[in-house]
Amino acid sequence: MAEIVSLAEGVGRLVHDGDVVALEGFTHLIPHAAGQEIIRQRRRDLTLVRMTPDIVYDQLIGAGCARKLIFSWGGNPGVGSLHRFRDAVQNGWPVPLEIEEHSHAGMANRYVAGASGLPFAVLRGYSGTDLPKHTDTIKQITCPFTGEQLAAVPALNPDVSIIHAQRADRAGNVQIWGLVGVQKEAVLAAKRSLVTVEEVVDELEPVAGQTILPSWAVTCVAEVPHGAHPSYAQGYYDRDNAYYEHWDSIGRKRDSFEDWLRAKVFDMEVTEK
Amino acid sequence: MAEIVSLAEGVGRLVHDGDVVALEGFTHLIPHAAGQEIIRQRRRDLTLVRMTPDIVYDQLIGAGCARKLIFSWGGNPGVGSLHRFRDAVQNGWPVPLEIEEHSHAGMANRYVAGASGLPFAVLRGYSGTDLPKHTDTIKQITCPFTGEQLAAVPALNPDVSIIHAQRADRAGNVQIWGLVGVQKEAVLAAKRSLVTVEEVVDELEPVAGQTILPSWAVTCVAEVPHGAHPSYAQGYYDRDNAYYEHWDSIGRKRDSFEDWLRAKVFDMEVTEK
Amino acid sequence: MTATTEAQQAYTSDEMMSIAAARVLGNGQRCFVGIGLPSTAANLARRTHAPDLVLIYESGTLGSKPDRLPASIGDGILAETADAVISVPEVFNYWLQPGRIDVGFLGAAQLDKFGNINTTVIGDDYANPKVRLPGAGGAPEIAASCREVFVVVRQSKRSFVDKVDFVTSVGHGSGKGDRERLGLRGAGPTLVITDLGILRPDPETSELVLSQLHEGVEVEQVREATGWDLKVSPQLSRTEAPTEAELATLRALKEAGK
Amino acid sequence: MTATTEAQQAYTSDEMMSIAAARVLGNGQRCFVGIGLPSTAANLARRTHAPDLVLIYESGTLGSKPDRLPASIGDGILAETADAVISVPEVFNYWLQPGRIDVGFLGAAQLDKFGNINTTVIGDDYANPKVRLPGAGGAPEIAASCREVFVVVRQSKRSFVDKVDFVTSVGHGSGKGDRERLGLRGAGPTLVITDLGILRPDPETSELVLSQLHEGVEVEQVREATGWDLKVSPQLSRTEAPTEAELATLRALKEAGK
Repeated sequence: MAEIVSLAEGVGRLVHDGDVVALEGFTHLIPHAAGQEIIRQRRRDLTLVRMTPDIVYDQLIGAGCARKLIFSWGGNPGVGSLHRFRDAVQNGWPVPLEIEEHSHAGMANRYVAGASGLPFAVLRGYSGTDLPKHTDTIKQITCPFTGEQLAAVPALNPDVSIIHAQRADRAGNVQIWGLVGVQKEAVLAAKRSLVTVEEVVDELEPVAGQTILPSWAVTCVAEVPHGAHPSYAQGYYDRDNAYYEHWDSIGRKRDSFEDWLRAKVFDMEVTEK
Repeated sequence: MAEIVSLAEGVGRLVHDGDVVALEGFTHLIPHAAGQEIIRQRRRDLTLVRMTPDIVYDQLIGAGCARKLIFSWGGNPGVGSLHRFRDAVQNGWPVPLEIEEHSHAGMANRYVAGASGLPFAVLRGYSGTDLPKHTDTIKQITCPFTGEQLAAVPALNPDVSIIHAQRADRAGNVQIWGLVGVQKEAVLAAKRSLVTVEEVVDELEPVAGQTILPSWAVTCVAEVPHGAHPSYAQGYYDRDNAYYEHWDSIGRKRDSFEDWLRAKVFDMEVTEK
Repeated sequence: MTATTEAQQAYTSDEMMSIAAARVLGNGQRCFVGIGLPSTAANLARRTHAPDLVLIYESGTLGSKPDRLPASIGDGILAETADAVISVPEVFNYWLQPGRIDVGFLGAAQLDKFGNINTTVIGDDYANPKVRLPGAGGAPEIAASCREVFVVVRQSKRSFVDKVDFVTSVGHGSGKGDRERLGLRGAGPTLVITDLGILRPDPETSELVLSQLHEGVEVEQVREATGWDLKVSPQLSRTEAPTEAELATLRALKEAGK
Repeated sequence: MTATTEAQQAYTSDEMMSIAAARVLGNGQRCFVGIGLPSTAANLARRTHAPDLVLIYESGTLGSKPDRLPASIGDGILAETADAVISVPEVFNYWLQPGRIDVGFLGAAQLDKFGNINTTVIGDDYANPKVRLPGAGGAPEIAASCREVFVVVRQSKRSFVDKVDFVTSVGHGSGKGDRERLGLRGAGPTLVITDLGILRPDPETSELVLSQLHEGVEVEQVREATGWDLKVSPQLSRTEAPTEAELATLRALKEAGK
């Protein structure tokens, strides 16, 4: 059964140096607060997994937490590039970043395989693209009935997956609605999981389109209001589109990024105590 | 976009002699009325597909509509045997019935593969059982990454899938809630589909746990109140458990079954005109 | 079918079986429940010593909390009282297959000395069976993937056979080590609860041996209801008779389910 | 970037591009929409001649009906106005992969004469790229599986190249017949809509040729903005200038999206 913990405790207990860590949330419900807590706790050598490494991973990469990124689309959506990501890939700053690159369909299916306890997934994908030349986790497989050639990708089974959700009850059952992305699969694929939520409530009123992760499928739940900002939590707050634009000016230069890191991440540690 | 039709028209247009036909609904929302309409229209040589061929297929098999059954559990749930199914398998009455037998996990994954446009699905299943000795649609496949052996089953892509749902709007968008079974997959796997609904409404009010099949993913929708009886439609009526018991006395003997067929299926044809 | 003890007890052997089956479920366990005897036992456990037992039905419910016995595996009450309702493919792929379920609770038409289960055909010829049974349903993968499997079944020479006519769901195959060879990840049947007692696989051979006798049942009676030369555990124990509370709860559940 | 015609028109070439892209979408079509230029065009189409256009976003929305331009592919308004919200795996597996989508509407950082798209790296060396772009996203499978693909992209010598540095999404490969050889089931890019005109694959060679010029644009201008020796269709036609209604709707959409 999921334990209800503070964010600091959840990250402290579940995320270790060298872990394979997935933070998921497809535009909606991106676990930004948890990402910054990982920075604050100075985790290193992480293999970060995420379909869309947007601002949340630009921050982790810029802070030097990651040695590898497994992903399918790395950009600041609607704005442009992730400058910290580019700086790590192109210049190895602050540390070199190895990349393993897939398509969305491939990544989604890798999580599905992981959640399903299968070693691989099959899809119609990658054929004719240059991705298989550079990504050795894309292979071919033959249908045993038709002889057709399809793509195979290995399961993703992160050491820990972290997602943000609207709410949980006191038993640790987690409720999500709106765009649900690949979060259920990410949690079910992982060995351990942390779910940050907008609020912990007595009872989860049913909501149309909800997904429920039962308490026993989650390791820890932490109440973190506004934990998705600048992403959004449907029913709680809107996406802060201006912040995405603003991030471009922070992330563009190393020094402006380091100023932000000091002011908005590490100094927050002191405040919290 | 789905066309709204009468049940007779829907079956008449979509179900042809010799077709592969799936009627799905896992205990909940079994399309009984549609099954009886197929009998009434005297379809022959059908390959019937269904995870749980319960009363609805006992009726179709007893009426001589089927030449083959693809299934994973054939019984009268909570009551006992399907006597018409047994009579067809053991005595070839009224016509011989070929069977292709799987497990639930295998059947569910065959629909998933069909809905996904893949030729096959992979699962951990069948290992050590006697099913692969008798079912040639179970093969082994090797994971190209780990070398592990797993089971492979071919996609199911019925010529037509028929399901029952709570309601549709006038554009033909279909809404289902409660136990959703494998109906979405059955419809998406099929070349054509017929959805019978309790009612056609102006607007589909959102319901917690709902599944929506957009109009353009469905061929025809027919309004058939009580179309799942003796199964149930959550929010409309309960399961008629007594009828399941009662069916045992009807289906047990060929003559009682034929009386039922005349009185409750073929004579209804006259009534409807 | 009343169990006969010296003083005639006010419960049936079926009631003893359901109660014995309920007792083996631990509070908080995740239990994949087949309909019939397993469902009765699991619901009884939830109403007695295991209120936090998580009931999972293959119709797509996680954490159902019915206040009466469900009439079928897809009874509406299972969906209405569940923590989450999911599709059938998801039940099998996301919840059962990865080994998230502690106990698979199965019935059987025929069971052999290695706990293999037949629910497909009686007779040697699959194409022309003596009796055509319902078939596999979810059982093969429940038996493969749950951490352990409990079987609850009435014991008779006809149902407890040396070798099943058809292996629908693998128990311990042809003996110790077979599950590993077949790549089955759960422990397989660790308990077989009958109306006469409880059988457990021998740790050396995986053959089912009699390890517990219900009140008022003698070893010879069980051997006579077994189609192989049943061995008896040196640690043979006695099932405690049903308590009044257990009986009352079981009967209320069954009454409410009518 | 105002398009210059004899009488200076009151619209930009970007507006012309969006309007030309909107016009090619048929009412009732199912359109898989990328963010940016494709989303602008698709939403414009839905607000003008194609009210029943079905918008599908990879974030998991089927039939979104936003009343302003979404700021991102996962803008809340897409979920709130959708016929159905589904998971990301389901988008790709149940809806895109089986070929249920009529039109995949993509952008491109770099495009070559066979309509292959690069959104991964600029430069020859993947490990040490000149520019690291965002990567594939949903595009490879959109380009593979939609019945046809429309690309909307600003035209320049830098972006329209003889051969892309990296094939992220396959257009017509290295020419006619390549898609079939690769097992790609959709028709691939049938239209490339730019700020200067529209290119279509030659039926014989699948090479993109100029088939339509926007108002006020000359052939030579397009050839200068193309990195290969651009051929011109014998049936070269002229795009009609934006109507007032189109311009007003486009501007209102963009204004509301701010």
